[in-house]
Order: sequence, then structure tokens, then C-alpha cells
Amino acid sequence: MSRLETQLPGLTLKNPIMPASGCFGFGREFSQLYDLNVLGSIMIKATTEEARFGNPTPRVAETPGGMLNAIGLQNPGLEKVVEQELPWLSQFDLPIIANVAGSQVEDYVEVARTISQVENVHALELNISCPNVKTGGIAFGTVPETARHLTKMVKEVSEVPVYVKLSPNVSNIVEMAKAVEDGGADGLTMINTLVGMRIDVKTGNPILANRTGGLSGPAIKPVAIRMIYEVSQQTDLPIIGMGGISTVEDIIEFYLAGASAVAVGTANFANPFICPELIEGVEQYLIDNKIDHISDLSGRSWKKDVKRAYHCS
Amino acid sequence: MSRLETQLPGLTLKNPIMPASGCFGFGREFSQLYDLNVLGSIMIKATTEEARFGNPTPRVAETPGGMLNAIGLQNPGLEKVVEQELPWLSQFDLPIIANVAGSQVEDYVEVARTISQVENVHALELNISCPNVKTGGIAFGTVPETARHLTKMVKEVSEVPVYVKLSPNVSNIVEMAKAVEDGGADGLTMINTLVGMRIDVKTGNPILANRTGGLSGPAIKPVAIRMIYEVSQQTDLPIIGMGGISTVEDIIEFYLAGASAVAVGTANFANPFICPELIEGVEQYLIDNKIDHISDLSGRSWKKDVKRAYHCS
Amino acid sequence: MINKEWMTVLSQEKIAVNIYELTLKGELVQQMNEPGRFVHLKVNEQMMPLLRRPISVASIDKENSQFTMIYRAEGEGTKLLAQKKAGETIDVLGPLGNGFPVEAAQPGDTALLVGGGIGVPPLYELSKQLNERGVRTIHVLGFQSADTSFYVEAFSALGDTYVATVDGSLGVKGFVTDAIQQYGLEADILYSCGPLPMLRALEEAQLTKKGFISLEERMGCGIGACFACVCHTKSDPTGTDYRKVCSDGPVFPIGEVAL
Amino acid sequence: MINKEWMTVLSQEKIAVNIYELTLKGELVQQMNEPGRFVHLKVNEQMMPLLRRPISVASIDKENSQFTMIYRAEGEGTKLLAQKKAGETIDVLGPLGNGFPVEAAQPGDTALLVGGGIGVPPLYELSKQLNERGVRTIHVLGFQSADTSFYVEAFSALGDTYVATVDGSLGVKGFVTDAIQQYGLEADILYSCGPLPMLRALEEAQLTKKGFISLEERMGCGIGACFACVCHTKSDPTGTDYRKVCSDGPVFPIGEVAL
Ligand SMILES: Cc1cc2nc3c(=O)[nH]c(=O)nc-3n(C[C@H](O)[C@H](O)[C@H](O)COP(=O)(O)OP(=O)(O)OC[C@H]3O[C@@H](n4cnc5c(N)ncnc54)[C@H](O)[C@@H]3O)c2cc1C
Ligand SMILES: Cc1cc2nc3c(=O)[nH]c(=O)nc-3n(C[C@H](O)[C@H](O)[C@H](O)COP(=O)(O)OP(=O)(O)OC[C@H]3O[C@@H](n4cnc5c(N)ncnc54)[C@H](O)[C@@H]3O)c2cc1C
Ligand SMILES: Cc1cc2nc3c(=O)[nH]c(=O)nc-3n(C[C@H](O)[C@H](O)[C@H](O)COP(=O)(O)O)c2cc1C
Ligand SMILES: Cc1cc2nc3c(=O)[nH]c(=O)nc-3n(C[C@H](O)[C@H](O)[C@H](O)COP(=O)(O)O)c2cc1C
Ligand code: FES
Ligand code: FES
Repeated sequence: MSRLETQLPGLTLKNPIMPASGCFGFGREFSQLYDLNVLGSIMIKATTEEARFGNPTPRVAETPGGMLNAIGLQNPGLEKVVEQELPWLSQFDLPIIANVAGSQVEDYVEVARTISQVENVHALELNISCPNVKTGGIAFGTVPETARHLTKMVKEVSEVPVYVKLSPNVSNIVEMAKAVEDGGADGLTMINTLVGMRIDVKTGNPILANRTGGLSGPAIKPVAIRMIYEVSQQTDLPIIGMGGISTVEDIIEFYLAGASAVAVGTANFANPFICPELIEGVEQYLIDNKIDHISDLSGRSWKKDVKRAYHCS
Repeated sequence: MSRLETQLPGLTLKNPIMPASGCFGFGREFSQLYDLNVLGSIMIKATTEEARFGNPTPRVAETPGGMLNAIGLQNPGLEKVVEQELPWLSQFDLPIIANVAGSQVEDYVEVARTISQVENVHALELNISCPNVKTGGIAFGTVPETARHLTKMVKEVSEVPVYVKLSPNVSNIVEMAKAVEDGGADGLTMINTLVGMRIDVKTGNPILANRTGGLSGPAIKPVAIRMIYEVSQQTDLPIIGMGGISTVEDIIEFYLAGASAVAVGTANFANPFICPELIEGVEQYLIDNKIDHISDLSGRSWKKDVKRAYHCS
Repeated sequence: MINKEWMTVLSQEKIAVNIYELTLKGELVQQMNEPGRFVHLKVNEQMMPLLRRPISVASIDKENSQFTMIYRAEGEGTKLLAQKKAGETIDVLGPLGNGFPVEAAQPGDTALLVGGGIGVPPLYELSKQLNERGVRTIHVLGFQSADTSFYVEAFSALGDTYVATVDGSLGVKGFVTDAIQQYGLEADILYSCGPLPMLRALEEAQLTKKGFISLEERMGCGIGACFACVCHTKSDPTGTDYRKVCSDGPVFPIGEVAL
Repeated sequence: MINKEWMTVLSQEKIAVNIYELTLKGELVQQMNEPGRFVHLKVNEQMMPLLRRPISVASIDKENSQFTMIYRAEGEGTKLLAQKKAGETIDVLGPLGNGFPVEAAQPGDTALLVGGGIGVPPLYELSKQLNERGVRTIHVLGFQSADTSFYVEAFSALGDTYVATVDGSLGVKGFVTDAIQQYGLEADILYSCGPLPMLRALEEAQLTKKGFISLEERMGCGIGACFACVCHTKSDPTGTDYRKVCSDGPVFPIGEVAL
């Protein structure tokens, strides 16, 4: 077995590095840049039952070390995704992770039921944490019981394992993780974006037409690392980690914190060739550091916990 | 009246710009750099009943556009602060905001009672949000009822207005703000740091000895702006805004979001002369833009809300 | 295929107040054909600024594998770009998007090229190519003031050129539409790039039967993957139909997208 | 008063693998007296890297208003610092902290100066000042290997100089303590700067009655205001007594702080 091959519920991955949902569309554009077969998987753009236009523009703004987005889940709707996007993607040897969104439980259930039957969809990613839509989305991501219930309902209809995407905008991330574990989740993906805002000093108005947006990029990496560190110690679910990854060292850091795979979002914009570069880079890192398999690193920051002085009070 | 003079509960400020708690000690060191009288106020380092050493080192780590700290509320204790630090500060014409911390309600009450009697202490800042201590701190900052109760108890003994410092590590910041308003708070200060972590890829261990720490600096500014924008529309309390301020435009942005004064934390480390520079810079900005008084800007991003297209779903 | 290349700065010159002319050399130039496409630039290797900056191709010199951009140094990214010196390299992604269709104008036609501010640059390569094709070009360039104006002589060498400035310090006082009206300019086809209010005014004026406009929108990816830059279509202004400025545009036929 | 100044790079030279010697010019030099103090550098104007970097003063030339630092380019900040060229300016805060007390050694005394890696630089100015005072200096310098070693000749010009390298490629194979033992070095006073394990070993060895060590700690402010860099005192190793490395140190008498 290669140093990178990774087994996760539903997913046999050539390597554990994949683009994060919403930053890679359905792969068509990036296929003009490189052969998508090099990827471990693709987390496709959130799919809702009906087509959505999303929010008015401007939808993105730059921030120190990060960016805000308020796309508003624009997507062509379930039918087109199932009939056009996924079949197109089937030309690649890629297990697809389908990001599922909605405004109410029924929406999620409907999308999950249908999309999980598509052959190249090997797992679902329940987007209970999108901060950019008024209804649903974030409420599911901040109330444990709501999240548990949604997970359970989706699990009942899904043909493939279900990963739940956690929102970082919560007081207690472990509680949320445990709730969805309780609801039957097969895995976690974390983190989604932090809710943020920028105001244009010249006009006095928020830069984003939607006012608030989701903060992503290197700026949020310390929050992601902390949450994965905490959650990986308290649940048995595998975690696909994301939030600010842009270097090989970042990926190692996510593994050390407790991730079992990683996704790259915003960094695709700064460098659209970043995923293949990171895949090569991580392999080289493992060779250079004589690490037999990347999974050896997972959770090492707490597993090997030497008893160091640790007094807080 | 000058363009910058600001009236807040308990505080008559030459200008609304001050160093944030924990980033300026008790002022002694910075007095070697410039005349502290130029400042609007000083938010002094958190004071606890007993002296505290704080956490083991390393206590700080750099992150993209920010830093983590886990000082652990090191301070010389209430008695020394009251007998040595505050009297030393009384040589300046500065209303002091005393940051009050503790592990349980009684601690806060005790510190508040005593420190609020010191003549140059014109307001308290209740630190219910320090992420770097095991007990107290953050629990008070994430459970609305706990925060309300603590505020009420402190209000009962305090001789001066009480500002409550909100933690951004919550699902619902407005709920927290309303809870402390209900508890009798006279104002809010926000935000404290986001809980984050960094792992040293070489050693595999968290960089901070305390493992997790508080994320501050420009990276968190969009979160601060968003929270102030939300809270200022939902409560009547004045807000002293902070979180990543390092330029004149940042200060304007905080005002537009809804702040009535601002504090500068991490930026003091990158440029220890930043506070006086910003005070001059903001005054010049107001002159250049023909703004009579800085308070005219407060909340402008939502007050002047022209009805723009706004559809999210 | 969309490529990324570290291109070398041949020259960087300040040609008006805050306006810079930057010439880069590299293989990517061989893929630059249609005028009006853009490149997406990473101005430094740091994570701040994080995003790339879209800048139009203003003129192409395939023979020497070099191309020129003209941009305004305003925010963090463009200010850093303005510091690049000859010999340094810049990370360029592109060419991206769909440009102005030169073949929409027939030899012998008259084309009206209307640019506003930093919308002027892509019209220069367009005008060169139209002239090569035997299309007569009339240029109307709008600027804030004389000291922020640029390339007026260069355009004059290619065809009649009219200038409008907001403060009247050069040419007609007012907007490009004032100049068009004042001089009674007519043409078979319109090509335009500039601020939205200008494009709206031109669309309403219905000066020509055919016309193409180039839009600006804040971008994430620049290649069509992130849905940052979408706009509604004119035929479905509140529905789910859309165009992406980065990959369907930035140039659209007049009437295709809702302005 | 603590000052901040944009100082000008006079020269930057790579003197060993990843090791750079950087000389700056400016008024701040006039305040540099005691060896072992440090400056706090902002390596660029961007917000990344955010924090300043503490680097020791390695040699002072007041007459020409210039001073020299020697540093290892390792992380983001020091790598950017290594790119600075003659003529560019750097934002310098300092001099900060308390350095090595030269007057603790009497004329005629022998001082043992022990440095490890990037702890070697401040000992150079110290040795110069001790020699001026008539103190005999013996230097023991520890490095990883020959190719990361530096300033061996410069120290040799000031007094007997012994080198230890971990891989044995220069001098004694092993640590500075091995060299001290092997050569039976003795002195009246010890001055040392280097990694913690080295300082601990020296403290335990009790080579001299008097001794001073310089510590490293991650810093926030660098001036004593943020409590990032504190350490316990030896007399109260688990209590609330403390010293700040940045403003009480970085140099402490042996035995004052808990290592
Ligand atoms: C297709 C296209 C072609 C362009 N061609 C040119 C050109 O030839 N010359 C020129 O001077 N400018 C051009 N622009 C505008 C140019 O992209 C912006 O001026 C530039 O991105 C601003 O960056 P900044 O660092 O100065 O500003 P900042 O305020 O630091 O930018 C912050 C963020 O907002 C985005 N942004 C800010 N203003 C604009 C804008 N007007 N359009 C799109 N994004 C913006 C930036 O790209 C960045 O992501 C073009 C824009 C587009 C979309
Ligand atoms: C008083 C003092 C004097 C020093 N003198 C010298 C010198 O003369 N020459 C030299 O090469 N180095 C010296 N150092 C160490 C030097 O400060 C670090 O090597 C440098 O800060 C690392 O920055 P970076 O950008 O390479 O690393 P990064 O990993 O990017 O640094 C990240 C953060 O950690 C801090 N950090 C990392 N390593 C250290 C360290 N060893 N000590 C303190 N902070 C650290 C950085 O300052 C920064 O805040 C000194 C340190 C101190 C405290
Ligand atoms: C433009 C943009 C669009 C996004 N769209 C989605 C989405 O549709 N569904 C989803 O679950 N997450 C979405 N995200 C969140 C990312 O998948 C990812 O969780 C987050 O950006 C953090 O990773 P990063 O810092 O690497 O970008 C989006 C992020 C960005 C920047
Ligand atoms: C080193 C450090 C120490 C801090 N100590 C305290 C403290 O004692 N009490 C407190 O309420 N906040 C403390 N804070 C939080 C700051 O006051 C401020 O709320 C936060 O850093 C955000 O502002 P900034 O981004 O400008 O630093 C500390 C922050 C830092 C960086
Ligand atoms: S910028 Fe990403 S789709 Fe246009
Ligand atoms: S670095 Fe701030 S107290 Fe030492």
C-alpha cells in the first residue's frame, strides 16, 4: 500500500487530499488545469433540491490572511447535478463526496436519498453549517439536538456513508460532534467558515451584498486545528480536516491534530494547482521523514502526549 | 468639544482609543515609550484576587495574520494592583478601566468591590471570556444565564459602571449580550480572543505549553466586526470594540459596525507606538473627511441602511 | 488548458497619477489572441494579500513574447504590484475569460470603442486588432481628470479619439456619453469597458445594432469554479439563470446580462 | 526611553549555512552600550509575519553609528530578513533588555565565554568589551557542524578559542561541556548564551563562582508588558515570583532563574 492510500467509511482514496466543497465547483473548470485523477476525491459544490441563484454580488471580500464569501449556495439543483455533473465526473476514477444542503429536514432528506444513489457518489457531506443562507444551514449546525435529528433522518435514506460538516460558530464543538455521532454519522468534516463581515470604509456599507459572509483561509487555521484536536479525542469518527490549508506543513499539522484526511478550499484560488502540488509534496515529506503511512501521524499531538508540566490555574 | 472626546458610562475620554487589556500591562513599560496622557484610557491587565503566575511557556505563537496567547492571567494579585499599580497610574490624567477576572463568582465580586473603590478606576471590564484558564473564565462567557448572574452580582458591589467583555466563542453573541444587559451591564467590550491552537510540525506537540490559546490580531477582525454589527443593533449598550485593529481604517470600520470606542491589543506588539499614531491618524481622518465627531460614524453601516437588494434564499 | 507561469517584468512605468504600465515576458503570451481577456495575478508569495487580482491584457506582442497591462494602484494588491521592478517575476494565471469578438466587425465597418478609467486598457489591443482587420475605430475615453488620463496619443494613432473628463481638464467636461453626443458619433458596432453606470448609459443610448461590453466583478477563483462573480441574465433577471463574469465573460453581447 | 527607528542596511552577508551577518546604520546605535542586549525587528511592513523578531546585538560600532547582528534564517521572519539588501531599511525597536555585566569581571580576571549556535553572537561584543577592560577571555563555541560555524577566527583574535561540533567536523566532537572538560578550562567568571540544555549543563558544572547566562523565550511585546516571556525564579520555582526574559533579562546571574 502506498504512503497515502486511505480508507474511510465509504471511501477508498488514492490519497487523502481533496478540494473542499464550494471551492472547486463540480470539477469542470479545474479539469482544464490538470488531470483530476490525481485527486483523492472531490467534495462537490453544495446541492439543493431546487436550483439556486444564491446571493447578490459582491459575494467575496478579502480579509487579513483570509476571505469572506457569501455565495448563498448557488447550484443548478439536484436534477441537473445528478443528470449532468455527476455523469460528467464519472469519467474520472474518483469517489465523489456530495455536499448536501437545504432549508429544512425534508430538503436534506430528498437530496440525500437521490444523490446517494448515483454510482460515483461514495459519501455524503451534510452541510449543516452554511452561514450564508437565512433559513436552515446554520441553525442545524448550532443546536445539537437539531443536528442529531437531521443526521438520523438522512442516515435513514442514504445509500452511502454520511459525513457531517461542522460549523465552528458554536460554543461547544465537542457537543455538536457527539450529537451527530449519536445521530449515526459515519464521519465528520470540519471546519466550515466562521461568520464574519467587512465594511467598506469609503461607502460605509458592508462589502458583501449579503452583509455577513463565511471567513475561510489561513486566518482560521488555528481555530480548525483546535477544534479537530478537541473533537478527535472525544469521538470515534474519522475527521476530514479543512480550514486554511495551503502548505504541506499545514496538512501535517491537521493530521497531528487528529484528522484522517484533509480538504483544501480557499487556497485553490490563490494557486489553482495547489492540490496536485500538495499531494506530491506530502508524499515527499513522508519519504523524507521516514513515515511509512500518513495515518501514522493522525492524532499524534495528543496520542503521544508525554506528561509535560501542565498547570493552568 | 473635540472631534474625539467621548462620553461613556463612567468614562470621560479625551479620545476613544485605548490599549486593550493584557497587551499593555499596567502601563509602566509603555511609559518608557511615550506619554501615556495621550491615551483615552488604559484597560489594565486582568486582576485576580490572588497573585497568579499563569501558564508555563511558551505562551505565545504566531499564526497567519494573528497570534495565539495563553498567558493564563498572570498578575500580581488584587492587593498589589491596588497598592502599587493603580497609584502609579494616578500620576496620569487617565480614567482607568480595570479588567476583572476570577474562577468563581465570589472572586469576581471580591476583586470588583475593592478595585472599583480606587479613585482612578472609572469602570470595570468583566473578563468573562478568558479562554486560557481552566476554571471560570470561558464558562461564564458562553452560558447566558451564568453571565447574567455574574454581571448582576458584580453590579451590586461595584462603585463604577461595569462593562462586560464578551467571548466570540459562542453560537449566539446577541443572546450573550442581552443576558448581560439584563444583568445590569453598563456597556460591552468585544471581542476577546477565539480559541485556537498550533502544532509544531517538527516536534508533533502543540506550540503553546497550555496547548490551546486565544487567537487575536488582524485575522479575527472580520469576526469582531460581524459581532459588533449584530450586537449593536440588538442592545442599547455602548460597545468598546476590539479585535485586530491596526490601522485608522480599522477604527473607522469598527465605528461603522457600531462601536462607541475602540481598543488596540496585539498591534501594540508589532508597533509599540501604534496607539498615539492611531489617535493622531483618526483625528486627521475626521478632518479630511469633514466629520464633526467620531460618534457620527457609530453604527452607520446599519443606521443608514439603504434598502438594497437583499435576498438570501 | 489554463496555465500559470512566473513571468518576468520587462518594465514598469508610472504613466499617470496612480496609473502604471507593466510589461511582462513569458510563454503565456503565445496563448493570448482575443483582446479583452484578462490575467489573474498573485502579487507576492505571502498569504497577504491572499487573492489574485484580475487585470486586463492591454496589448500583446507575440513576436517578443511580451504583453502589457495598465492598472491603477489603489488597494493593497495593486500597490504591491506597482513596486515590482524589471527583472523580478510575477505569478500569472491566464489568459482567462472570453474577450471582445473582433470578427463581429466587418472590414470597412466603423467601430466605436468606449472606455472609462481603468476600463480603457483592453480597448487598446482591441483597436489594434480591429484596425488590422480593416475596421475603422473611433475611441471615446473617459477619465476623472487630465492627470489620470493615459494612452490618448496611442489611441489617436489608431483612429479618431475623443476624451471626456469629469473635471473638464481634458477634452469634453463630463462623461463619455456627453462626448458621444456632442460630437454626434455614429458607428456600426460598439465595444465598451468601464464602470457599470457608464455601461448602463451606453446600453440605454442604443447607439449601434451590435455591441459588446466588458464587466467587472469581485472574483475568487477567476476560472468559473467558485460562483463569486455571477450576474443575472437579462432574460431572467430574478431567476436562477446566470453568467459568470470570469469564465463566460468578462465580455458579453449587449443585452445578454442584467446590468 | 525605548526608541524605534528605520535603520538602513549597510551589508548583509551569508557567513555559513543559513547564517547571515547583517549590519545596520542609525541613531539607535548611540544607545547600545552593554553587550547582550537585543533589538526587536519588524521584518516587513505587512501583517504577516505579525510579530517582531528578537535578535541580539553582536557588535557595536558607535563611531560609525552601526551595529551588526548574526542570525539563522530558519522560519518565515528570519527568511524574509535574509532577503534585505544594502540600502533598504528595517524597523528596529531597541536596544532592549539587560545585557551581560562587563564590570562583574575585574581587570586581570579570566572570563570563560561559552556560546552555542545562535547564542554565540552576543558573546562577540562582550568579548571585545572584556578585552578592553583588561579581562582575559577564553571562548568555547559550540556548533552543529563546521559548515554552520562562524566567527571562529574573530573570536580567536580576542583570546583562546575552542570549538565543539556535534558531528566532530570542527574542533572537539560533542558539546561545549566536552571541550571545557577536555581542555580543563578554568576561569573566574562565566558568561554564556545558548540552548537551554547547554545552560543547564553549565549551571550544574559549577565552573566558576560568578556566572551570567542569557535566555531565549518566545516573545510578544519584547518590552515587559505582555507576560509572554516569564520564567520562574530558582528561589520560588512553582510560586508566583517571576522574571521577564525580555525586560529583566535576557541575561541573568546564574542561579536567579529556574532553568
Ligand atoms: C476582468 C477584469 C479586468 C480588469 N482589468 C483591469 C485593468 O486592466 N486595469 C485595472 O487597473 N483594473 C482592472 N480591473 C480591476 C482590478 O481587478 C481591481 O482594481 C483590483 O483587483 C483591485 O485590487 P487592489 O489590491 O487595488 O484593491 P483591494 O481593495 O486590496 O482589493 C480587495 C479585493 O477586492 C477585489 N476588487 C477590488 N476592486 C475591484 C474591482 N474594481 N474589480 C474586481 N475586483 C476588485 C480585489 O481583486 C481583491 O480581491 C479589472 C477587473 C476585472 C474583473
Ligand atoms: C533575546 C533573544 C535574542 C536572540 N538573539 C538571536 C541572535 O542573535 N541570532 C539568532 O539567530 N537568533 C536569535 N534569537 C532567536 C530568534 O529570535 C529566533 O530564531 C527567531 O525569532 C525565529 O524567527 P523565525 O521567523 O525564523 O521563526 P518562526 O518559526 O517564523 O517564528 C514564529 C514565532 O516564534 C518565535 N520564535 C521562534 N523561535 C524562537 C526562538 N528560538 N526564540 C525566541 N522566539 C522564537 C518568533 O520570534 C516568532 O514570534 C534570539 C532570541 C531571543 C529571545
Ligand atoms: C467560495 C466558497 C464557497 C464555499 N461553498 C461551500 C459549500 O457550498 N458547501 C460547504 O459545505 N462549504 C463551502 N465552503 C466552505 C469550504 O468548503 C471550507 O469548509 C472552508 O472554506 C474552510 O476551508 P478553507 O479555509 O481551506 O477554504 C465554501 C468556501 C468558500 C471559500
Ligand atoms: C498577550 C495577550 C494578553 C491578553 N490578556 C487579556 C486579559 O488579561 N484580559 C482580557 O480581558 N483580555 C486579554 N487579552 C485579549 C485582548 O484584550 C483583546 O480582547 C484581544 O486580543 C483582541 O484584540 P486584538 O486583536 O487587538 O489583540 C489579551 C490578548 C493578548 C494578545
Ligand atoms: S471568480 Fe470564481 S466563478 Fe468567477
Ligand atoms: S515579551 Fe512581552 S513581557 Fe516579555
